[in-house]
Amino acid sequence: MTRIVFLGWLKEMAGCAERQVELPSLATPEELIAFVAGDNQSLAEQLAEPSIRMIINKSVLAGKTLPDTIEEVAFMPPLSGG
Amino acid sequence: MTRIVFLGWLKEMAGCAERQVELPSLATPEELIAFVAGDNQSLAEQLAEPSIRMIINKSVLAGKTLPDTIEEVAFMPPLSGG
Amino acid sequence: MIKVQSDIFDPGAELNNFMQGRTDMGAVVSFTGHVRGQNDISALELEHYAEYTETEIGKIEIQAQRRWPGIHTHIIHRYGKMKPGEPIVFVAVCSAHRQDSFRAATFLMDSLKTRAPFWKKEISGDKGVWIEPKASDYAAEKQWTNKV
Amino acid sequence: MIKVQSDIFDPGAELNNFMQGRTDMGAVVSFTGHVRGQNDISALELEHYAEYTETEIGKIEIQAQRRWPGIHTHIIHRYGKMKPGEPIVFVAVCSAHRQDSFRAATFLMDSLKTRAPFWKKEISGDKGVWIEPKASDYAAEKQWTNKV
Repeated sequence: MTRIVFLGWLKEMAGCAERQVELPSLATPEELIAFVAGDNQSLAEQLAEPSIRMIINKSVLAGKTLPDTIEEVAFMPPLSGG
Repeated sequence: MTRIVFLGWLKEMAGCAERQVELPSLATPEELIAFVAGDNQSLAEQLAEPSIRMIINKSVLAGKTLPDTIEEVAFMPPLSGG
Repeated sequence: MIKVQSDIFDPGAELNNFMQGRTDMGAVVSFTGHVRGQNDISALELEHYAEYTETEIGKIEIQAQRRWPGIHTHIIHRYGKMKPGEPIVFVAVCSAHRQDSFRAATFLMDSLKTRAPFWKKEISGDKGVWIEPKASDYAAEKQWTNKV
Repeated sequence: MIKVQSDIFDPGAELNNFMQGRTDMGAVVSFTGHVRGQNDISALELEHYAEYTETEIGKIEIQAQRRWPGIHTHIIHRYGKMKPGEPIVFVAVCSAHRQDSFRAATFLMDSLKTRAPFWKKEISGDKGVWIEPKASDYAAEKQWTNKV
């Protein structure tokens, strides 16, 4: 099972802060986004925005290659801490 | 009477932190230094150094004109506070 | 040291504890960010990305220590709900001389603002508004990547 | 507020008192200078020019408040004899945003170093050595006169 995490205002758009899913075999970040968003078209568009960072297994995804094992995927909108 | 104040290491060179004197009629800062230093030639030279500031009546002396009434003269070596 | 916590903290006590027993450090700079009681905001809510937060703040701290060798640092960042006036974030840096302390503390805050995974929501009554990051924060952080 | 005193003070308590009851100020920066216990120095002795000191520090404070409108400032400077680890000088600045607080606190310290009438003597055993101001302090202060 993979933990999907929506951070900041993304959780309101996704309807939940996190959920557990069984990921199918996926080749690219785009396929991962499409699977996570499902029927939610506006969420799919939002997650594909360049300002939204994808964190896989607690590391920022560099490049277009997904790791073999995906335990956790988090979607981060622009930060506003401090 | 006029209060003469020697600050920082100048007081060790002058032999006192301050003293009261009766100033004669003086026209310039140079005359004031000469009077204050008296026989102490090394003090006279030191007080004339550009790095030593002369504060008259708690104001930095600007220019070459002494005020009419001199209640206090302080000699300040370069500062090292903070 | 890094602390990520929901509990309130005491900036003065943190500053004193940080310097307790040190006699080799001549200069300490602290920064505290407080919730501003502007408009009719009743609270600020900060969300973060749990374990990832410490990792990211840790990277920022190590960068500061490499850039200004010999400094010591202390960072606290809260999450959860906070009322106006309460402290949100605390950074302290001590070193032998003041320039390093000032510069490192500024660097830490500029970096936390743009790189620590926190999201702020302003609560007014029963409504919440997510805060967008400011362009000035990105500009502040960017200056450090341009300088050696 | 400006305090020139021989008594020791508590930096953490000063920081907390300074922010007590303020809910409009989002960012506070503090600086504390401590006596460094280097070499075999047993104490530091600071001499100053009594009433003139407050006047000069007051001018520095007003310059900071003109340059960064809306800031509040708090300055403490001690004179007399102090042991390693003890605080010598404390500066706190609060404002709505962090950039003004950091810059004004740096300005205050750079200015105090070169313009407040203090003279330092390091005491080792029964010998005292007067400290010369550093070229880096003049350079730090000079940058502020070159910038608008």
